[in-house]
Amino acid sequence: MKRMLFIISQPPYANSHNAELLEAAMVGAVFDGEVSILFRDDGVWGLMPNQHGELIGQKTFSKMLSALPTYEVDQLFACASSVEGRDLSITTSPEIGLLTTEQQAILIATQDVVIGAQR
Amino acid sequence: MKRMLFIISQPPYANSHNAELLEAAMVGAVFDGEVSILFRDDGVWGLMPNQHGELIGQKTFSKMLSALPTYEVDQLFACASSVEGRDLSITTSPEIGLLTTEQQAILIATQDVVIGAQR
Amino acid sequence: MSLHLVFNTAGYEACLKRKLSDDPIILLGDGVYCATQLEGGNIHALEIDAQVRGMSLAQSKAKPIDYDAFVALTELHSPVVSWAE
Amino acid sequence: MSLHLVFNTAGYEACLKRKLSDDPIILLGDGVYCATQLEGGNIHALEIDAQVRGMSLAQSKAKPIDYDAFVALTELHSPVVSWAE
Amino acid sequence: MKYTLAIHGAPYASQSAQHGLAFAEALLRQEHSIERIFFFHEGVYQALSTRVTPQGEEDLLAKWQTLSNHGVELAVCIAGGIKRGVINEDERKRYEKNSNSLAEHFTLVGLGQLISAINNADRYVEFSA
Amino acid sequence: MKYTLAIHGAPYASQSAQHGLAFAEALLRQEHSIERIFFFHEGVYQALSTRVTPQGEEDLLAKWQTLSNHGVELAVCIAGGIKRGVINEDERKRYEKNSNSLAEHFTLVGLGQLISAINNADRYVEFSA
Repeated sequence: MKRMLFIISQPPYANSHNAELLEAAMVGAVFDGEVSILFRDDGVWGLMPNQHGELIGQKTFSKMLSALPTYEVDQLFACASSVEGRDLSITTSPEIGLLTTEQQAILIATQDVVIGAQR
Repeated sequence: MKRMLFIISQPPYANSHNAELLEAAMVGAVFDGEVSILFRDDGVWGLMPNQHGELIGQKTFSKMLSALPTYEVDQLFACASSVEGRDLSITTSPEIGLLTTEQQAILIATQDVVIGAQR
Repeated sequence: MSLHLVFNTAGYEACLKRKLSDDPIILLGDGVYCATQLEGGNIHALEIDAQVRGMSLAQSKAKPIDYDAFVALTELHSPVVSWAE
Repeated sequence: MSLHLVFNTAGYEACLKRKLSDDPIILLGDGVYCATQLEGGNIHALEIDAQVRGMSLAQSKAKPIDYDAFVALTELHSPVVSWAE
Repeated sequence: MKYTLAIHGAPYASQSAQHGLAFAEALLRQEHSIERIFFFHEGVYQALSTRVTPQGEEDLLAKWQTLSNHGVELAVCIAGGIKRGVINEDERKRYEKNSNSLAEHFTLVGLGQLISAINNADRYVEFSA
Repeated sequence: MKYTLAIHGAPYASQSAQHGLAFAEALLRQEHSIERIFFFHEGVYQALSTRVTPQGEEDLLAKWQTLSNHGVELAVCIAGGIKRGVINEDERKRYEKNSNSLAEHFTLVGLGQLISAINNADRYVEFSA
């Protein structure tokens, strides 16, 4: 129905916002939305491999991510400069497209709704 | 009894942490603590004159500040570079001492306890 | 054309990098603290949030608005994007 | 001598400006993301919080510690100052 | 126009209730309609029945309830609510708690109700913590 | 040594419960003593009796209560608790609410109890949101 972009801008684990946003994204896809997810700024820390949420009794965020394609959420993007600035190796599964800030501006401008103001 | 430093690092109004910290500082003084307060980073926005919390149904932070000397809380400091970086006119009542970061380091090091981790 | 709601100073930075140059911005909440150091035009600020904080918008590039004008801007633009860090 | 608890990257910046140079730091929570870009010495990181996040401390200047070592550091130092933004 | 709003912050931890309420009131003044207000993340705490507004401060809970009297649906994310402690009578029974905690005029709903409200509205506006 | 701890964050909005709990457990293992754990700011939500831990996640409320069984005092800031909706039976009556919401083993106390706990302890450690 609608083009929906979810933006993740905080790291996982300190709070459960990211997990809650992924759940909303999956439901968006179930409802036939055209769903994309953009990781930017500290949100790109969620793309690190080898996470272990179970060590503090939480779900592992990277495992939730790799389940997204099963829910037909496969338009995943990250801010290239946020990744570079953090000298960070990001997960290859699911596949994440790196976008310049200009490309992000266009991604945002072409949505019906944008979801995910965090703090 | 103890030397207690309260640190305020966030602006007032978006949340009530600053007001809660001032209350704790007043109680500290009532209990004969040697109380200081340091405003740093976005916390220095709390030092602006002419605030009007009542417009959104909240207590006015600058009025709470000016009541502090009544509770014998009169060691008030602000980070000089945080004030300069914001091009900000700060209140003159109560009186606020401006400190360099080196002076802040010494203020912190000479405390028994430091209170006020915010987010 | 998108409308950007900026809730604090870090949100302003994040928004500025990722908005199209003509997109309007509304500063609200702690976002009004950005009002004195703005780049570009088409920026509005929720006047009541500035008054609460003792911020004057007189010397600012931001246009003071009330909630009715806020609503009018959301009518004109889509999507409405919120920025807070 | 103070002990500084750093809960996130912005807290690290704020702490670094206002600590004495020999004061020890513990990175915990999102503070462990600073581990790869540290200045100075005497920096510890809560190992479990790094493992949770997939951060390796191997190439880092930060010494991995557990909660028992965390407690031991608080015994040795006062005040204990928390930094989070 | 038809609007869906989302509230992301807890009372006293954010201004999102003040923003959302004043915006919603302006919408109704201008004869727009509100499809649903969705309480997400820490926004679920807005619906806690046990909170007591300090003297001299604005009673946000009463203001939400007034909005509901104008026909606006106040929908709390059920997964986010239950884990944080905002439960209705059904959930109280299911989890064998001593009391419920969801204030009157609010309902617990699934995330599907956020998405369908977005689909049915012309605009979606989020009030950050 | 004698410690006073403070918890500043809500569950699911911060890691402060996990940090505070694991630190407190380490203190007890090493035969330090805990003068009081003080729940301040959004930390008061830790004491909400109605919360239900999602399957497969750690039950933080039960872990706090276990700590209390080892003699640790769990003290919730009364002003911060009441305005956010964490009330005991006395406050329920005073404010004519339908139910209380303070979990067992927690008490509501004034800020004086934070200061006196600090005065009586060798160390004060704060777990940020």
